[in-house]
Amino acid sequence: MNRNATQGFSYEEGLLFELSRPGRCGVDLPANDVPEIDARALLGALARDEVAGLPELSEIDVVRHFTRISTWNAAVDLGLYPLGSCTMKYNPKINEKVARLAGFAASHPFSPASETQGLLALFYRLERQLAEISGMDRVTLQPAAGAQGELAGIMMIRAYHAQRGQARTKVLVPDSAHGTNPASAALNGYQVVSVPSGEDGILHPAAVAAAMNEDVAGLMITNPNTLGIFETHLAEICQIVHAQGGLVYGDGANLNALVGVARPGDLGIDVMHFNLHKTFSTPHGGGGPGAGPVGVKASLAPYLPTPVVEQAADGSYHWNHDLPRSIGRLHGSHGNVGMLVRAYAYIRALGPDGLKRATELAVLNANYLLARLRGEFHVPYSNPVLHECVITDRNLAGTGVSTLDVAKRLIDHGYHPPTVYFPLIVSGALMIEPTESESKEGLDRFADALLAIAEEARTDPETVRSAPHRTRRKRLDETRAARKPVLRWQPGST
Amino acid sequence: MNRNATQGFSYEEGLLFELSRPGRCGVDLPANDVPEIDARALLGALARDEVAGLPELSEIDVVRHFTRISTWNAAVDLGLYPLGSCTMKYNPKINEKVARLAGFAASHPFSPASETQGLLALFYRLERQLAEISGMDRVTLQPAAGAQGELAGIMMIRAYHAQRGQARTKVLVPDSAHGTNPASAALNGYQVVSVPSGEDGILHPAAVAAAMNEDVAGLMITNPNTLGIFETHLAEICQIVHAQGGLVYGDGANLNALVGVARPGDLGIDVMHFNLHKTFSTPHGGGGPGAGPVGVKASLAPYLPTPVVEQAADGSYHWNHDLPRSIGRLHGSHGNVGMLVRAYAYIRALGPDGLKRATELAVLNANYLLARLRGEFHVPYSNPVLHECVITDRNLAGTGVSTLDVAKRLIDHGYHPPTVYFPLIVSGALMIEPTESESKEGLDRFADALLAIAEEARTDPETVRSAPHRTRRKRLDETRAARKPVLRWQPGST
Amino acid sequence: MRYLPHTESDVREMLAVIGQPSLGALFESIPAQFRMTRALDVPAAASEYEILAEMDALAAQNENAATREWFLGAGVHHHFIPSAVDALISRAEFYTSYTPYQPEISQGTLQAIFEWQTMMCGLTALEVSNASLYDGASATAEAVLMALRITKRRKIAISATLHPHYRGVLETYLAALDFDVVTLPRDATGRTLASAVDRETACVLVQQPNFLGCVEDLRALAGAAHAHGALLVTSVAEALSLALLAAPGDCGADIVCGEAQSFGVPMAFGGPHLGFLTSRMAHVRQMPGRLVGETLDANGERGYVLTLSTREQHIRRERATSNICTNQGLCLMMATIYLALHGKIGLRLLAERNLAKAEYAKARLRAAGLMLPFAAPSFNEFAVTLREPAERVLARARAQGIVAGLDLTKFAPELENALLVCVTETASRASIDRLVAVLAGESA
Amino acid sequence: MRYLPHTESDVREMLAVIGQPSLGALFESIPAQFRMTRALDVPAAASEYEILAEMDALAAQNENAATREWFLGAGVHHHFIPSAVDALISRAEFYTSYTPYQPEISQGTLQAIFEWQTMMCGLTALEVSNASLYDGASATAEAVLMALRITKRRKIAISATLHPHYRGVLETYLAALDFDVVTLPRDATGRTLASAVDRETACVLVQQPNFLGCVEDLRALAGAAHAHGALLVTSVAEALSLALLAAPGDCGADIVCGEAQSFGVPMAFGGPHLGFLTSRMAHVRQMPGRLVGETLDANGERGYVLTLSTREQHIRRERATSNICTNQGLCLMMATIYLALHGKIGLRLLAERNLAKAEYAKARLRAAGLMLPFAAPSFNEFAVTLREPAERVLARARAQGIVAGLDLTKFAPELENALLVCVTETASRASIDRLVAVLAGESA
Ligand SMILES: Cc1ncc(COP(=O)(O)O)c(C=O)c1O
Ligand SMILES: Cc1ncc(COP(=O)(O)O)c(C=O)c1O
Repeated sequence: MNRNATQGFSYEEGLLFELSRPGRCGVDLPANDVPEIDARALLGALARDEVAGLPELSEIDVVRHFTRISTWNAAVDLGLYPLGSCTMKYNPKINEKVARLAGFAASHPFSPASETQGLLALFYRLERQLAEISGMDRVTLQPAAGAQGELAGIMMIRAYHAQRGQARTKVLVPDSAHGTNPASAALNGYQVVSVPSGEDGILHPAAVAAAMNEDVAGLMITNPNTLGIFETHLAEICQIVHAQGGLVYGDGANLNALVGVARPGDLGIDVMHFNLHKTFSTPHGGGGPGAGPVGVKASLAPYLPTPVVEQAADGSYHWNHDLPRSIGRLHGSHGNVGMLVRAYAYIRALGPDGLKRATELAVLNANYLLARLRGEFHVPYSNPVLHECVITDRNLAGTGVSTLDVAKRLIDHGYHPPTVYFPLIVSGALMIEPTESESKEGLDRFADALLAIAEEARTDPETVRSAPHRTRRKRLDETRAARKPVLRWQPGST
Repeated sequence: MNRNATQGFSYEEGLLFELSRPGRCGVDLPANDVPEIDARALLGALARDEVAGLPELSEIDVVRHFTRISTWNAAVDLGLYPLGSCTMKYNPKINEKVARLAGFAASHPFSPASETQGLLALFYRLERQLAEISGMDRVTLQPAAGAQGELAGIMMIRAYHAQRGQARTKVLVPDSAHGTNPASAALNGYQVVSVPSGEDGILHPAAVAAAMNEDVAGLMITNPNTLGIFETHLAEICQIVHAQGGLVYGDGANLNALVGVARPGDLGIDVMHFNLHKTFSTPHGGGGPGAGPVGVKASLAPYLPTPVVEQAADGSYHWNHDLPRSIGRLHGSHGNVGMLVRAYAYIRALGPDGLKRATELAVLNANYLLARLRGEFHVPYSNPVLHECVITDRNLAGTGVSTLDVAKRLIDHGYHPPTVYFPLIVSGALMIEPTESESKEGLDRFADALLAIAEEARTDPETVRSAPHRTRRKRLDETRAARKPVLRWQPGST
Repeated sequence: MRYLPHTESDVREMLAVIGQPSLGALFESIPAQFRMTRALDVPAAASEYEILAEMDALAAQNENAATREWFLGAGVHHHFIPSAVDALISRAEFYTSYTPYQPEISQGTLQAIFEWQTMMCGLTALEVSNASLYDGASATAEAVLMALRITKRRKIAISATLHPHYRGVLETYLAALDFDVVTLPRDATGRTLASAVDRETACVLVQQPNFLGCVEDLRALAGAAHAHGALLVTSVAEALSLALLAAPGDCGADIVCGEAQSFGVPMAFGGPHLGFLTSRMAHVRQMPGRLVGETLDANGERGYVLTLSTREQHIRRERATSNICTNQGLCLMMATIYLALHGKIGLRLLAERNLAKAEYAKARLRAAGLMLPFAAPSFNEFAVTLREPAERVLARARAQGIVAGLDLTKFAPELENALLVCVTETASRASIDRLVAVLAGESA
Repeated sequence: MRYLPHTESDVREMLAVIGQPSLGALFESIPAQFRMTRALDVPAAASEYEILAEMDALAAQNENAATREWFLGAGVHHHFIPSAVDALISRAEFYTSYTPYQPEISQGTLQAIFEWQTMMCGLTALEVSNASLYDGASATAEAVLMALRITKRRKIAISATLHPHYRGVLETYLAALDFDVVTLPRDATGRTLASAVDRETACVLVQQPNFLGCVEDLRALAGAAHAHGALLVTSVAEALSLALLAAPGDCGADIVCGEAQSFGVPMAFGGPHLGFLTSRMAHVRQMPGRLVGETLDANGERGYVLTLSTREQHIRRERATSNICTNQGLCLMMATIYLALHGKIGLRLLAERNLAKAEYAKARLRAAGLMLPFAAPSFNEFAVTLREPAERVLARARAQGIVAGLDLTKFAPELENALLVCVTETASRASIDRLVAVLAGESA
C-alpha cells in the first residue's frame, strides 16, 4: 500500500435528532421592537401548533456536528477525485470569495436593471465568452444544471420544428449517452431512439443515417463521448441529421476536452449546454448547485428562454423579455447566478492561453494514466482518448474481483473511485477523468494503486472484495436500503 | 469503547519540500506596468542570487497539502479539548467574520486617529468593559498575550516602586503558579521567591507573611489558582503585601471562573492581565495569536504603556502618547487588534446575564465532571473547585499506567487530553477544564471514557500504556527529538 | 498558471511514456479542419489581484440588502443568515465533493441529506422528502408532473395567485406535453376559489402563502380536490411560513413543493436556491430527485446511501421520474445547518417575528390612510394600494436607500397602484416607519 | 443563549449529582462580601444580526487599503493576500486548536511549523528558526536579550535607523535590566555607521532595510561586530526583502529577527502580526520561543513534536530563555501557506515587482523635481523631501483617496518635510502617477 493514505481516528456522530435536547437553541433574535402578535389568535386554524421535525441544539452542537460529519467525505481539496464525466477539477478559492461579495450575494432578481448593471454586465460578458469558446451564436445562462440545459435545448429544437409546422416525435440518442439525455428528451415528450455505437465506441454515419428520418427532431450527442473518444464522424453525422431537417444537440459535459482546441459550433452542433461545474471549475457542492447555460446557433436564437440580457447603444444593459417565440422561462429567477460569477472569474483567471493549456493538460493526464494502466487493465477501445479513459475489470476475470471491488479498494488507498459501470456499453467500466489539476506524481501514485489492486486481486482477492477496510464505515448495503426504505428519522427509531 | 470516536482513513502527506517540483508556482502576478529593474545591476552584492528554502508548488498542491495536514489535528470544533488553564471554549463564527471586515483587517496603525474613529471607539469601549468586569480602573490593550501582559504588569509595579525611590528586588510567586509568572518576573530582573501552597492547595497568609518584606516588589497570584480553587485568603494576603508596600499582580488566566460573580479588583488585586483567547473566546489558532490586556488600579495608571485611547468632550477619540511615567511601548503597533475585535463581539453577544451564566456553567461543568470522576480517580484536594478540576494517577499505582498513558488513551476515545503534570505541586496531575461550551451529555461521555480507561488500566494496562492506537501516528518519541534535534528539512534528508 | 501543476519537464516525461511527440499530437483524432488555429477571443489571463478588483467593481454596481433597507420579496426573501452556515459549508469536504455515489467516503453529505429529509417531512407534515430540486419554480413543475403520473389524469387546476414565474416555468415544462390547464380565480379576499375541479383533474396547485401574500385555506382546497380524486399540490415560496402556518400535509396536501431559499441561502440575484419536494410514502416511486436512505454496513453499523435510484435517469434513462442529475446539494447543506441552528424553538420565534413585523407595517400603513386590498391574513408579505403608481413611489424610496417592494402592475394589473411589500425580521421598527412614510407620500 | 448548551433540566440534574442546591452555591468558596450583587454594567446581549450591524458601522469609520490607494508602510505593509490563505487558515482544525502539546493529534500544526522553520532558515540563511514571537518589535527585543545571554556582555550598539517602535519596545524590555545602550549614527547616504563597537559590545543591532528604507551593508556591519567578538543582530521589518536582498546569514548576521506580516498576514491596525527569529545552531539553547523537531513514532514513522522545551517557561520557569507562551501560531500558518503558494519563483518575482514599482515611483518623483534625501539603495520604501510640511500634503492626498505615506517629522526631525513612501505590488502605474502628482503639488 502506498503512502497516500493510512488509518487514523475518526469521530462518530449521531443524527441531529439524537443530539437534540428540549430547550436548546442555536440562535438568538434581536429584542422585539414591535408589538407581539399571537399567531393562533390572528390565524386560528390556519396556524400550526408547534414546529415538528426540527431538533434543538446550541450553536456549538451544530458547529461540531457538521464539522465532524464533514470529515467523513472525500473531496477534491483532499485528493484525486477522478469521477469520469464529472470533471472534478480544482475549485479556485478566489471564486468562492468573489461570489460572496454583497453586491452579488445580497442582490435581488426583481431589482431593476438600472440598479444591477454590474450583474448584467457579467451576464453579458459571460454569454459572449461561452459563445466564443463553443462557436455558438447566443447563450442563455438560465438553466440550473446540465440536465435542465438539455431540456431547454430540446425545447428549442421542438419550438424550431413547430415554427416550421412540423411535429416531429423522436430524438436519437447514442447508446453510450449519459442518462440525462434520454430522460430530457422523454421529459419533453419525445420518443427516444437509441443509436448503437460502433465497434470502436464512436457513432458511425451509417447508424445515424439508418435511424434518421423526417420524424426525428434531432440527435443528442456527447463529444468527446463518454468513453473520452472524439466523435470523428461528427461533422458528417451533423450533415446527415441536417439533411433531413433535424438538429443536433451537443451534450457539453466533456467540453473541457476541447476548449481552445476545437469548437462544437464549428463541427455542426446547433445547440449545446455547458456544465459550468465541470469545464469551468465551479465547485460541485456535494451534488450541486451547478449551472447549465445553453448555447445556440442563430437559427435557434428566437427560441431562447426569456429574459435575455442586451446592451444598448449607450453601453448600458437591460433585460429583454420580448422574445415572442421563446420557449419561456426555465427558472424562477435568472439561474444559478452564484455559479455564473465563479465561472466568469475562472475564465478571467485563465485567459485564452490558460484555457487551452488546461485542455491540453487534461488530455495529457488521461492519456498518461491510460498508458500506465494499459496492459494490466483491459482497455475496451483502442481509439485515442482525450480527457478521460475507460478501463474494465475483464483482466480480473477468474479472481472474483469486479469493478465495484476495485473501486472500493481504491478508497483504502485514499482515492475517490472513478465512475463505475458507465458508460453502459462497456461491461465493468471504470471511467477515469483525472482533469488537468493532477500532477504527474499524483497520477503515478494513483496508477500504482490501481496496479497494486490488480495484483492483489490475484494474490488476495478476499481483501479486495471486502474493501474498503480503512473507512469508518465498511461496505454499505445498498440493497437493504432500497428493499425497505428508511428515508427519515423518526422518534424511537434509534 | 464509547461511540465518540472510531477508526477511519487518514491521508498521508509529505513535507512541502518533498512535494516541490522545479518550475511550479501557486501565484501569478498582474502584468508589469512599470519598467523592469535588474536587481543585481541596481544592488550589486546587496542582492541575493536566488531564494533559498522555498518549495515550488501550484495552488492546488498547496490547498491539498494544508487541507490534508489539517485533518491530523484535534480542534474545539471537533470535540472536547479540555486543556486545563487554557479555556478551550467555543469560538463563535460571527467573530471570525467581523474581524475580517476591511475596515478592521485592512486598516493601518499609522493612520491618524481622525481616520480610524471606529477602531478607537472599539478600543475605548472594550477597555471600559474589561475594567468593569475586573473591577480595575484602567486597561491597556497592547500586550499580545498573557505572558506579555504579565511582563507589562510587573514593569508597572517596578515603575511604581521606582517612582517612590525604591529598588525592590524580589517577586513572590506561589509554587502552583504557571511558568510564565516566574519567567515574566525574571525577564524583568526580579529574583523569584517561591511561596509554598498549603495542604489545601491554596496560599495561606502566614506563608506570604513569612516571605514578605520591603525588598519584595509584589506577589503574583492566580485566582482561582491552577487547581481551580478559589484563593479564599486572597483579601488578607493582599493586605499583607500592601502593608509592606508591595503590590499584587493577578494572573487572569482563570478569570472565566469569576466574570459576573466576583471581581479581582474588589479582592485587592492591583494589576492583572486578561487572556482574551481564554475568557473571551478568541480562537487559539494552534498556539496563538492571543491578546493579553492589562488592567490596573488608578495608582498604577500613570505607568500604563503608551499610547492610550481617550475620548474628547465632543465624543471623538484620540491617542494620548503623553504619559511621562509610562513604562513605554510593548508592541510595534497597538497589540493584537484582530483579537480585540473578536473579544468585543463576544462581550456584546453575551451581555451581563450571558457573561455571568457562562461563568456559572463553566463552574457547573467542572464540578459535575469532578463528581463523576471522584472515587475512581484520586482527587488531591478536597476544597470546592470552580472552573477546572485536577485529578491524578495515584489510584492507578501498581498498574504501571501513568497520567501520560491515560492522556494518550483518551485520544483513542476521541478526546484531546487535559493538561498533564501541571500544576507541578500535584504528582501526576490531570488538569481538566471543560468550559461552559460542553453539554451534559458530552461531559458524561468524557467521564465514561476516563472511567473506562481506569478500568482498562487494571484489566489491560498494556493497551493503555501503548496508546494512542487509533491515530495516524502512534506515540511520538520526544526524547529522540530533543537528543539530536532536527529542526528543519534539508535536501537529501528524506 | 497557478492552477496547473505541470512543469515543462513533467509534460515531456509524460509525452514520452504516452509515445507522442507533443501536446498537439494528442488531439489528432480531431479532424484537422476543425482544430482551432487562432487563440480564443477572451480577455487575457488575470491575476487574483486583478480579478478581485474587477469583481469588486462589478459587485459595487448592484443594489443589495447589505446596504439598503429591504422590503422586496416575491419569492426571494431577505433573512439574516447566521455566520456558522457559511463557515460550515466552506468546509472543503462539503463544497469540493460531488454527489455521494460512493457512500463509504460520502457519509457526511449523506447524513446531512437524511437530516434534511427528516426536517422537511416534519415541516410539511409529509412522509418523504427528496434531496433538492433546482428551485421553487422547477420543483413546482416537477410536483405537477408527479401528480400527473400518479393520477394518470390530464387536467391541472392552477391557482391564479401562483407566483407568475412558477407558472411560467410550469408552462414551459408542460408546453410539449398534452395536458389541459385551468386557472382557479381568486376571491376578493385574496384567496383561491376551488372551482373547476372535476374527475379529469389530476391536481389542484396552490401556493401558500400565495403570490399576493394571502394565506390560503388549504383544508378547503384539499377537500375540493380530494372530493374528485385529485391531489392537492401546495407550493411554498416562503419556506419560513412552514414554521407558523398549519402544515400543508396536515391540511391534506399530497405533495408539497417549493423554495427553501429562506433557510439560510443568500438571495444572490435569484440563485442558486433550493427547490424541495415532499410527498406521501405511497407515492415515493413517482418522486423526482435523489433520496437518501438508512442502511447497515458490512459490520452492521448504521450508514446512509442514495437509494430508490431506479426512479432516476442514470438507471431508468427515458423512463425516469425526472431528468435531474446535479441538484442543489450545497444549498441543501446551508438549509440543513440553518434549520439545525434555529431548531424547533428558533424557527418558530423567527416566524412569529416575521409575522409581528409585517403586522406592524400593515397597521402603520392603515393608520397612514393606505388601503390593503386583501382581507385574507398574511405572513410576512402583503399588498398595499398606493396613492400613485408604484413605480414612482419605488423610485422615491430608492433615493432614500429603501427598496420598498415589488410593483404589481405587471403581475396583477387588476390591482391599481399596488405594491407587494415583504417585511422580515431584518426590518427594524424605525426602518418600517421610514418605509411607511415614503409609501404614504410623507416627506422623509 | 446560543453559545450555551445547557437546558434548565441539565442544570438541575447536574446540580443533583454534585449535591448542590443551586448554581450560586457553587461559588460559596468566594467570601460573600466579594460576590457581586449587581449585574455587570456592560451593554445588553446582542443577537448576531445586531453585532454585525454594530461592527459594520465601526469598521466603516476606518480608512483602509481596500478602499484607498495605499502608500503607507513603515513596518506594516500592504501586500495582496491570495484567497487560499484565508480559506486554509479557516479550517477549524487549524484555528480552533491550541499549542501542539499532544503531538499525536496535532501533527497538522506541527508539520506546518516545521515547514515554516525550514523556510525561514532558507530565507535568512541561518540554521534554526523558532515558531514565532509576538511581533517584529518584541522579536527584536528578544533577539537582543538572546545576544546578551550568548555573549554575556553588557553593551548594545543600536542603529539610529531602527524602527522607532522597535527601539521603544526594546527599551521597555531593557528598562529594568542593567545594560548600556549606544546608538550608531547614520551617514548621509542613509546607512548605519559601525562606530562605537568594542570588546564590551554584545551585539550590533541593525534593521535591514532600515526604517528610512535604505539597504544597509550588512557585511560591513558584521565585520565590525565580529572584529570585537560581538554578534550582528539583523532586524527585518519588511520580510519580503529577504527574497531579494543578500541573505543576512550569508552576510554574517548571527541572529535575524523581525516581522513577517508581509507574508500573508493582514495589516489589521498593526496586529496580530508575526515576529520571527532565526539563529545559528550553536545558539539554539539560548533561543526564545517554541521549536518543532522531527522524530519517530512507536512504529518508526516520521512525526513532529515540540522540542528543546527545557529552554521554556513551562519547564525552566524563572530560568527560561523567555516568558513567551501563547505566540502567533495562526499568523505563522498564514505565512507558511503564503510562502508555499509563492514559492521560490513567486516570492522572487514579487520582490522584484516591489523593487520595480518603488524605483518607478522614485524616478517619477525625481522627474517631478522632488529630492530623495538618501543615496543608499532601497527596496520598496524610501523617503522623499516635499516642498511643504508632509502633514499638509498628506491631507490633500487623503482628500483624493490616497494614503500617501508616513510623515517623518516626528520620527526623523532632522529631515525637513520628509515623507516615507512605501510602494508595493498593489500600486498600479496610474496610481503611482497620481501619488507623484499630489506629492509634487500638481493639481489632480
Ligand atoms: C455526459 C453528461 N451529460 C449530462 C450530464 C448532466 O449534467 P448535470 O449533472 O449538470 O445536470 C452529466 C453529468 O454528470 C454528464 O456527465
Ligand atoms: C495560569 C496561566 N497564566 C499565564 C498564562 C500565559 O498566558 P499566555 O499564553 O496568553 O501568554 C497561561 C497560559 O497558558 C496560564 O494558563
